[in-house]
Amino acid sequence: MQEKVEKFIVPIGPQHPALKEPGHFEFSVDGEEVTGATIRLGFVHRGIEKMTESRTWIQNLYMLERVCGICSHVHGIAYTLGVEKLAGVTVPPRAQAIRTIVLELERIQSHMLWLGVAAHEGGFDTLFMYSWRDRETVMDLFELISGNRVQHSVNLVGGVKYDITAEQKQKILDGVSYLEGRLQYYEKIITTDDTFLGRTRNVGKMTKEEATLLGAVGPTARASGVERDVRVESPYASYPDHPVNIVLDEGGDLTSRFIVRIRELFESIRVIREILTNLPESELTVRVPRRIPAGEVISRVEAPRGELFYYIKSAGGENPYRIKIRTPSLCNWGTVSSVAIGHKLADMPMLLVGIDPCFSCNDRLVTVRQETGSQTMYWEDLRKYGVEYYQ
Amino acid sequence: METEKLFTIAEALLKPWAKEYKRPDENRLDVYLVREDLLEAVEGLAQARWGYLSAISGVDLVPPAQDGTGENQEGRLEVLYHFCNSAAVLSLRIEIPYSDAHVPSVCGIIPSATIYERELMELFGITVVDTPVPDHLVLPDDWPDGVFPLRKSFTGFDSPQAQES
Amino acid sequence: MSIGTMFGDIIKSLFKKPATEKYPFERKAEPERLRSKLHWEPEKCTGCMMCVKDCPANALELEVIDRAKKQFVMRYYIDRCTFCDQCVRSCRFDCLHLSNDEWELASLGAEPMTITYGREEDIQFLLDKKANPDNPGGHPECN
Amino acid sequence: MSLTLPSLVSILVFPAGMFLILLGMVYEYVDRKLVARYQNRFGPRWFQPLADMFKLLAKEEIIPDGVNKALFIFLPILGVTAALTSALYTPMLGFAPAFSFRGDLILVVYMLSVLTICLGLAGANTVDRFSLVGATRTLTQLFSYEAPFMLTLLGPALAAGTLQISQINAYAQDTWWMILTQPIGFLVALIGLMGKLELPPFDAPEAETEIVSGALTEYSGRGLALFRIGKNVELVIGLTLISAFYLGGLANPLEFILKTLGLLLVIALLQSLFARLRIDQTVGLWWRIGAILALVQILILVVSRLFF
Repeated sequence: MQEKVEKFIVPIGPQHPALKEPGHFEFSVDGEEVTGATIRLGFVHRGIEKMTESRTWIQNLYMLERVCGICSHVHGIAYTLGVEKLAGVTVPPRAQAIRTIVLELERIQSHMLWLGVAAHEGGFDTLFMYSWRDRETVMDLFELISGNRVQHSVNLVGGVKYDITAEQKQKILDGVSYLEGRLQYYEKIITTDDTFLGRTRNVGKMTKEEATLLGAVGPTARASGVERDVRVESPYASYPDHPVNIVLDEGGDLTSRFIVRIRELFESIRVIREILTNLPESELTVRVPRRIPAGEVISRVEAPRGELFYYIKSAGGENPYRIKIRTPSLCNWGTVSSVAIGHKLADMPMLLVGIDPCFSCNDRLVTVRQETGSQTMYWEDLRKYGVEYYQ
Repeated sequence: METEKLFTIAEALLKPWAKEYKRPDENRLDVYLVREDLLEAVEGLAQARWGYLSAISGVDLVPPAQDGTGENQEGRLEVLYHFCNSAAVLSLRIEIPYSDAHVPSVCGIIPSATIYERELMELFGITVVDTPVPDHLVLPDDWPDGVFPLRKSFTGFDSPQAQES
Repeated sequence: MSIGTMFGDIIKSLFKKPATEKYPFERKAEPERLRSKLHWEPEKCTGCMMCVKDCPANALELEVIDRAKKQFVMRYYIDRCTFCDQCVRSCRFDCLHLSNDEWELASLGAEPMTITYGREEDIQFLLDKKANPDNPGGHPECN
Repeated sequence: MSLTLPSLVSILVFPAGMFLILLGMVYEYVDRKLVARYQNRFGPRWFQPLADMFKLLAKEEIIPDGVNKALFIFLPILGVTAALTSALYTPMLGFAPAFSFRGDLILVVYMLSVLTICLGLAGANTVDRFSLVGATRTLTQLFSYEAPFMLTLLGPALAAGTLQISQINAYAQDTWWMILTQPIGFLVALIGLMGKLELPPFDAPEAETEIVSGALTEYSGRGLALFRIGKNVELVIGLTLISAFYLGGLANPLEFILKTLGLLLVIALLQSLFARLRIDQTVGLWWRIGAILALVQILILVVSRLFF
């Protein structure tokens, strides 16, 4: 007799309470145990790479900052560093320092956001509420520096917009000191609370070998003991003068990912303090020509989620010829589908957020809108449509 | 210097296949290959554990001039395989003509390349031979065949490229 | 072995004021550098169009009636503006600035989302021109 | 028993019926508010549960394809009826129960489980995957906490020497608070109640980040409203029973309010203290620790009765 094994598939997404952004996963389950996983992306596909080719170098900065809402500054940094290298200009040291401070503040913000989301997925809403409450401290610091909480837009092509005054410096130092205390407390919770450890220990275990093979980056790789951190390997901005110590953990499971992310923040706080106390005096901007000389450049920076890779090619005009963006989440996807198998369904949301996925980061190429199945609209048309709609 | 040492090793590894080396800046090494040698070169790097595949970029190289002289020149596509190792970035570059736009899949050697290869296929129209999952990754399921958004000829759905198909 | 590590925090919160801000009933002071509605000073403008060119959201339109007489009208679309501050940085004559206290810009219609800056008579002139395109009304040198 | 006016009043107005439904909403509000305060938030305003209920009752009820329609409509009604019926035998507000007979404790315990079973069946009735997983989890959880929970209610009954709720209540008022003589039983009963109500950390059956809303995913409108009423009623009855048994009985409304709200304060604290347990962890916890603790408590009772 031929036995027909029927797969019971639990879809997660594109709309699902566990996912704050659209992505689609299908988990085949046997009882509570997951036997397979597939991924489909593209639900928030916006066509940014194509759009860069029709915009000026300056306009592109603001669009690329919007690739991701959580790590907008790091996209700006990757882009401006690349463009400045192509143009052959060096940004003044004070601007570099301010960029680095905002980078590290952004890392704190991003990891605390992630801590809250991960706790929520684990059904620990109290930790979620508290970590987001404390994250407000960083958001207030962004407000202090740039006026905006999320899209700080501190960068200019060729420098930064905002200076940090002595008074602000003190406020930032106070803010990070408060956060340091809170983070120590959260570290204690995630490493000692038994109900929480029950959900994270030995979940999603990935060995160093697997992490290397699957091409994991950022905290996901570092939690498996892979030494990958662009800030250390190829320092940019102020990192050559204020080196970062790499934070590693050998566990490879979710607990390790929690630990690595939180410990990384202590390192961030240390770097912020170090730079703030040695803030160099200089101009904030340098002139960058409107036409960038022909050439190509590769710009790598360490985003909160891992290595962010930009390939920028200029043909000498006012617009870039080609910009390729490879975001860290894209590298880490591969790890989920292979690690998921054999785990409980209840662990899936935790496993997904374990890599801190950013859907907008993955989906960035061409925007299309379906109009009753027949007409496909391109971005310009869509925009016209939108403008007309509201007139 | 560490980076220099890494590049020396890479150059030695790629010696049998490299057509040309270039050093655009201190952290980069560009190695020009022909398509037929790609798999062996990638295999060589992977076996020596030289870094990891960080990204695959496609670039559409339109014919140089449209003033009549370059009209019979065919456009070319360039595919760059970026390998990162510490601060060093090694790019394997291959160029292919529009009419023969296919590359071999490196997924057999590096499984995580599948996402980048799917991107190449749907956005540039480069056929990746033997890639494990040839489905759409980011474009909608009902996206018309033969429309490749990141080619320079695509300027929207009223563009000649989209009209043709 | 430890259970309920957040006990201390939780008990304290019971006797503490909630952290939630009761906007719109209670308001905090605006941050000093907040980026909100754009303002334009026509006296300083030279009509160089740099702001329009650099705006990533195409939120600015500058109509030059007469460059020599400094007759400009600026149309500003708040609903497109991303408040990125680039126009302010691009302007070499310091005639643009973002205010820091006009940030509650939501409205029920598209009407208040377009703001026209400029002298009354210039705006009126443009409106007349729009209404009656054949007769530009006594300004022969308009573009 | 025949349907006389007093019995009709007790079924429709007090202690079951309207009064209990309203009281359930008040307790839901207090619970939500307390959890919010523990989390340093404001929490809902006082009329929120009422507004939710009106909204749900006024909404269209969508019956999905592929379900047994009669069952789909009938299950929430049965669940609420069972919950309300059990209220007739409990000392609501500290007054004597409306009805009473020897062994009514057993009836109440079973009536309280009917709601959970209805929930499980409602989930299994639909073809939705989330509902099915939720239903499996609901029923799995039911079988894990039910035995310990019953054993803990049996403790005071053994001490009082009767299975009649009103008599246990009267006995509890005369002796030491049984929380002092049977602390283990109290703890297990309290946590058992949380399991029964699917409150965190035992909310795996309706874990929104995994299976949306569990067994109730396909329910909307009246059906959902009824299930929620049932849950609220169960919360009140559970609190009443535990405070009547373990907290020195319920003699008057003031005592009732103070004791049940005190219990709610503790339950809300426990809710905000833990991360959600996986369903296998829940089952393991109950059978490995809960059941054994409850048995130990009973054993201590029996042994002490033999010797003293």
